[in-house]
Amino acid sequence: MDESLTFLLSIFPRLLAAVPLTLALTAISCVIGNALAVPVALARLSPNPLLWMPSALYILLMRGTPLLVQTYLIYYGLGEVLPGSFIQQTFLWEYLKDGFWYAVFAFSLNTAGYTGEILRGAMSAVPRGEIEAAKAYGMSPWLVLWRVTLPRAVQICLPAMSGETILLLKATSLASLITVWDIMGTARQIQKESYRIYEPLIAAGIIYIITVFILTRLLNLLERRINQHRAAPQSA
Amino acid sequence: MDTSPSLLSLMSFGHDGWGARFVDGLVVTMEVSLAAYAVSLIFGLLGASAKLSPYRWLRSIADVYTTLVRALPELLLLLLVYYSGADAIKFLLSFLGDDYEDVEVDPFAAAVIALGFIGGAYMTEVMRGAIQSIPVGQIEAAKACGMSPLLRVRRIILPQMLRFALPGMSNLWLNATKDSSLISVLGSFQDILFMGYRAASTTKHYSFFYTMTALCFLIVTLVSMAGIRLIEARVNRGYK
Amino acid sequence: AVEKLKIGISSEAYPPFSSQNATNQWEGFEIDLLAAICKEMKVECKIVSTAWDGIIPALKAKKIDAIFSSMSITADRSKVIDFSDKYYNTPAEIIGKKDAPAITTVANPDGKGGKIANPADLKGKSIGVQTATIHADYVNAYLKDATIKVYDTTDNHNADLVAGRIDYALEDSIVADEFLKTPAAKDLGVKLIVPNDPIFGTGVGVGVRKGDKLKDRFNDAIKAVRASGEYDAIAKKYFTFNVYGD
Amino acid sequence: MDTTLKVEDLHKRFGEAEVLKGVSLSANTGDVIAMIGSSGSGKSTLLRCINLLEIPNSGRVYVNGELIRMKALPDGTSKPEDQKQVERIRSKLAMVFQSFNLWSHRTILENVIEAPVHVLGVPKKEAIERAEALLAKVGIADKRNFYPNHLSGGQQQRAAIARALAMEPSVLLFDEPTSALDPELVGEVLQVMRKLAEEGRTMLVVTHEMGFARDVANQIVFLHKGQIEEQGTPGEVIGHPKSERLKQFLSSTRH
Amino acid sequence: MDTTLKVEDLHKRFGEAEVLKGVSLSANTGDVIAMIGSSGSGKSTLLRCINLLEIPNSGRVYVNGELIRMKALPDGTSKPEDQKQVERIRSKLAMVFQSFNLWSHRTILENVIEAPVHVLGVPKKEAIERAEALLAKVGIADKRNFYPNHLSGGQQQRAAIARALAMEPSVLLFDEPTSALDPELVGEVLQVMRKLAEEGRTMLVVTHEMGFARDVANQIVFLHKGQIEEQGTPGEVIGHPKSERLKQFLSSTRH
Ligand SMILES: Nc1ncnc2c1ncn2[C@@H]1O[C@H](COP(=O)(O)OP(=O)(O)OP(=O)(O)O)[C@@H](O)[C@H]1O
Ligand SMILES: Nc1ncnc2c1ncn2[C@@H]1O[C@H](COP(=O)(O)OP(=O)(O)OP(=O)(O)O)[C@@H](O)[C@H]1O
Ligand SMILES: [Mg+2]
Ligand SMILES: [Mg+2]
Repeated sequence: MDESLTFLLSIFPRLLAAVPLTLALTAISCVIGNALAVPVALARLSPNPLLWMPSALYILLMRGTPLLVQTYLIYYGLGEVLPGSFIQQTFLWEYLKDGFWYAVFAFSLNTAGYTGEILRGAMSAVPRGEIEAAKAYGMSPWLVLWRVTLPRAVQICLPAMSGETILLLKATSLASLITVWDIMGTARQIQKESYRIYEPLIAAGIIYIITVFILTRLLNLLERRINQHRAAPQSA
Repeated sequence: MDTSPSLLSLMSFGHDGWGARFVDGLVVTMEVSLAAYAVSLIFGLLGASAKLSPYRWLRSIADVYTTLVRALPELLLLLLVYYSGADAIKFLLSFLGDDYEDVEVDPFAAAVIALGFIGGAYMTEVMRGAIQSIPVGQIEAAKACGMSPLLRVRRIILPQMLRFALPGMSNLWLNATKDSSLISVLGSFQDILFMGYRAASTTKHYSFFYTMTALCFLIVTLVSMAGIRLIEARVNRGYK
Repeated sequence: AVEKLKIGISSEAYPPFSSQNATNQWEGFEIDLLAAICKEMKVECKIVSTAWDGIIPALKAKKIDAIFSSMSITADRSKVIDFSDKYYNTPAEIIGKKDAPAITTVANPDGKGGKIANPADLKGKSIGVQTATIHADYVNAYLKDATIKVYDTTDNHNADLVAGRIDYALEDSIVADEFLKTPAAKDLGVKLIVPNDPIFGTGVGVGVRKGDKLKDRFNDAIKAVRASGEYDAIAKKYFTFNVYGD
Repeated sequence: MDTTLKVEDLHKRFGEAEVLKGVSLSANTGDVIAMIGSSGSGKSTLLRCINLLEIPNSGRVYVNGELIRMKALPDGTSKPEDQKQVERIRSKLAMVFQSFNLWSHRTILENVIEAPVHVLGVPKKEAIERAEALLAKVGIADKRNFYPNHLSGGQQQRAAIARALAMEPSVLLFDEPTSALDPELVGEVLQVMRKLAEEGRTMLVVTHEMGFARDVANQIVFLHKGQIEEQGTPGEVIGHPKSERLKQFLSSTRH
Repeated sequence: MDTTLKVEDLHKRFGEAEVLKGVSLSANTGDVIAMIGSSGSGKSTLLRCINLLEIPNSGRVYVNGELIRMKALPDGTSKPEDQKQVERIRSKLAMVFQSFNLWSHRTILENVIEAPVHVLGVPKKEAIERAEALLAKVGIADKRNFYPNHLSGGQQQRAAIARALAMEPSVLLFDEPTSALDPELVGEVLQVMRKLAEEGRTMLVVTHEMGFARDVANQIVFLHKGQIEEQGTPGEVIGHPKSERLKQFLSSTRH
């Protein structure tokens, strides 16, 4: 037991070293993904088949295939076609070697699919009267979206969206597939090196708890801020 | 990559083809994810009710549940439930006598409970948000008619909540089909994702088999989404 | 009744040592060797396929009795489980583009007379290794000047070698040779058979629970199959060289 | 006569603002009380406190002589002691909301039968028959399969009235039940309410229709800034207002 | 005089039901048109068609002489040809909704300044000053930092009126703007509207207040089952109704 505790403490520095990368990966993908989610949701809601069909297909592909497979195909799939192509001669290649940007790419696209679907639902649940009022005062579609639909939709789906963010934080471990080692990836490295299964997971768990705790606190604050108009919690 | 005819034969159902294995994997995946999702619905409903209850202690428990379970690595929780769960049961049974040495936790049940417990934490938040989005007046009207809390939940809150929760819930369902791959750790199951990996690592045709895996998931997703569309159309009837 | 043993084998394929084919049959050098060893021990062995992450907990929870899955014996791991004596030990090699210069060796700076891959040859180059392997330990110890890229599987760094994202890879020679036979590796070749080194440890052993007497029985059985020539007969089916190592 | 509804010294605060400052009133069986008062004076809040949609900060409510038991909480607020009692009492107190609050996921007919079937346990077939009769009475029988969002304002209001009547409650709480109706319909709905009064149901009606207050109500309550400023028969209150505030309020009604 | 608002042969169907069956009307600058009619006759739908919240199935709408251009779609419906034009016109047509439709995520003050600031580009400071004046005018200045859900019905309605006035529109579309108000406030709000009329703003007001129709409007339109049954000056329409339906409708108003 004691020995196991010493071991647990000894691996913290290595795991903590992976925190910046994990946070960077999550934060960048989250920002890009959520930003992309808006046009995805909008296109999905459009009556124009040229918009909603591609969007529906996109959402289907992103939600319909495992992130692991997406990440693999984006990185190694590209690796299969690239050899001998002119790209390897260009400056781009330096970047295309680095797994990090592939991970950002894959995770952003994936989040955009999941969050896009959530946002679509929330946008169509915004009370129609409030949107009509905005239109009736001459707001352009963009202004309606920006001032009324989006804030109200985010109010509706923030809890679901924060879940997606946490899922993303944890999904970054898939990036170890493409040489990007986040907290969880590092924990699994340690597992394999030491044949200790629980200690690295527990250590990683502690770091995740702190991270998620801070994250949910921030999200709760945000939620409270944008939900001021509601009365005290509704009893179910 | 090889030429496609020989690649496709890798997916055949014959002696050297992995088709039958993919079907096996798909069955495992569907069984586990369906059961786990059902469990997560229960946990989610309980969690959301607790989060919205007037009792502070219930709310605190639910907060700890969602924070902790969403934070901890799924693998850790799964291993804990699966291995320590057995120990805990054995420990409890040991008070009854000592011929319970060989109690086995049914791997399927353990996997399903563990995954459902994890999914339930995410479900809790989705449902809480959805319930809070129901216009207050709708619930007040139900109260004013003398509906009991349970009746209110069944007749007003659940149907109206679905409208807000469905996108989040469908995301969680699709996640569940993929998260079920975690259970391959327990050795007793080889789900579709794992089967794809096994086929790929045995034959070295990674991209091909991963694409096949993705196709299987796509089919599952297409079917799911058709079902979700139906439910969605139903819950949105009065709002167009 | 015959004693029954549950043997855990990682369900991730590791040809030609162990893999489960499309009809769910186990095949490979380790599978045949295991059969011989079990016969020698007069036990009935049942293979339990277990994902790597669950294999140690399964051993500890007595869901399996031993692990027979190409586990390299290292000091760190010996703190957690016990290992039998080695039952095979294969050298490591560095592979890279055919037209890249071969890698030379230099004396090990520890001055004990061993030789290592020449760090100067790898300076500024990138080299891929699989995480948590003796190969990763090796590059971390001796080849710090190279850009080390850590992969989760050998197959993945091999794929990146083909893609040109890395210049070299250090891996088990048997796995490497199998890979070099595939069409994808047509531009690749062996750059150095790495001289043996203490870091590579003593080879691959059977993993058992700490303090389990099973360890001695496996040791005896391994000795017996080696002595009877059965080991070499099996090895010849798979390899053209001495897989036991010396 | 029995006191069907009695309210004693009700106080309600929202944050700093005290919205009800000690309101007491009582209604006997068959009484029709019209509550008038300017916007924001606390009329809706009073109705909502009576069936405990808002928890009063203090005060007592009796329905059919039965006190709704409250218990004080350590933080200074209070809550109902017995949830079952509250439900039982609420099922006898039907309410028509100012903003209707029809259930938007159910059709009009389903809205009307919902509570009778699930709260009172009326057989569905019977509930439907009664609901159809009620919908015909308020003139929207042809809209029975529409969803609330597809109805005009007046149609929604009538549906809300039908929903309340379907409970056959002993006390009816109406919050401006004719606000969205045209004069013709106002007349009809008031007719329905008059009939209910004759049937002996007790009613508490927030209204701006002085005509109704004068003709149907047997008691008028004038609420001002959370207090009952004046109270009495229509003749007294409308005919001979005493307080300045009431005089001013009445002067503006063009009647 | 200029025709500020002109509607020609407007038709609107919901599924099978034809709700507007060819409505035409026109208003000159400064005109106040009162629209009366029974519940479900299509009054709200007509207002909503004028600012294109509902797309009419056919017909033309002119604002300040400018035709809102529509284009027919292959599936038999139509849609506005130029979204920019629609926005420009809507910003001149302020509407008060029957169900208020205040933005629930913004305070009352924010509701009122929202469109002036973001649509008209009024500087925020100026918008706030004007908004506060308007809120004071309708008597809810003290509620400016409340969210709509925390207001009484009448307060919400007044906030909705203030929000419309803040646009300083040339045409005002009011859908029962006094339904939730007490008689005293009704008088005050009608006063405000009268003043707007004097300022030369054009108004189309759906109302059940015959007093208002008679005193303020210079034209009354009686809508019945989606058609204009009668139309004229208050004297003509109220004083000398021709159609049976209108006679019946008026007889029930106790004025
Ligand atoms: N979205 C819709 N779908 C179907 N029918 C509708 C829809 N909206 C309105 N209607 C129908 O159109 C008719 C006219 O509605 P409208 O709201 O214009 O009436 P109104 O004259 O404003 O009545 P009120 O005075 O009650 O507000 C009603 O019978 C209503 O049921
Ligand atoms: N949830 C709340 N939070 C804060 N203040 C509130 C809340 N609900 C109501 N109020 C305030 O309480 C006062 C009384 O509201 P109430 O709805 O009872 O008025 P009312 O008499 O029904 O008015 P109206 O005739 O306009 O409907 C109002 O000033 C309102 O702003
Ligand atoms: Mg009110
Ligand atoms: Mg209307």
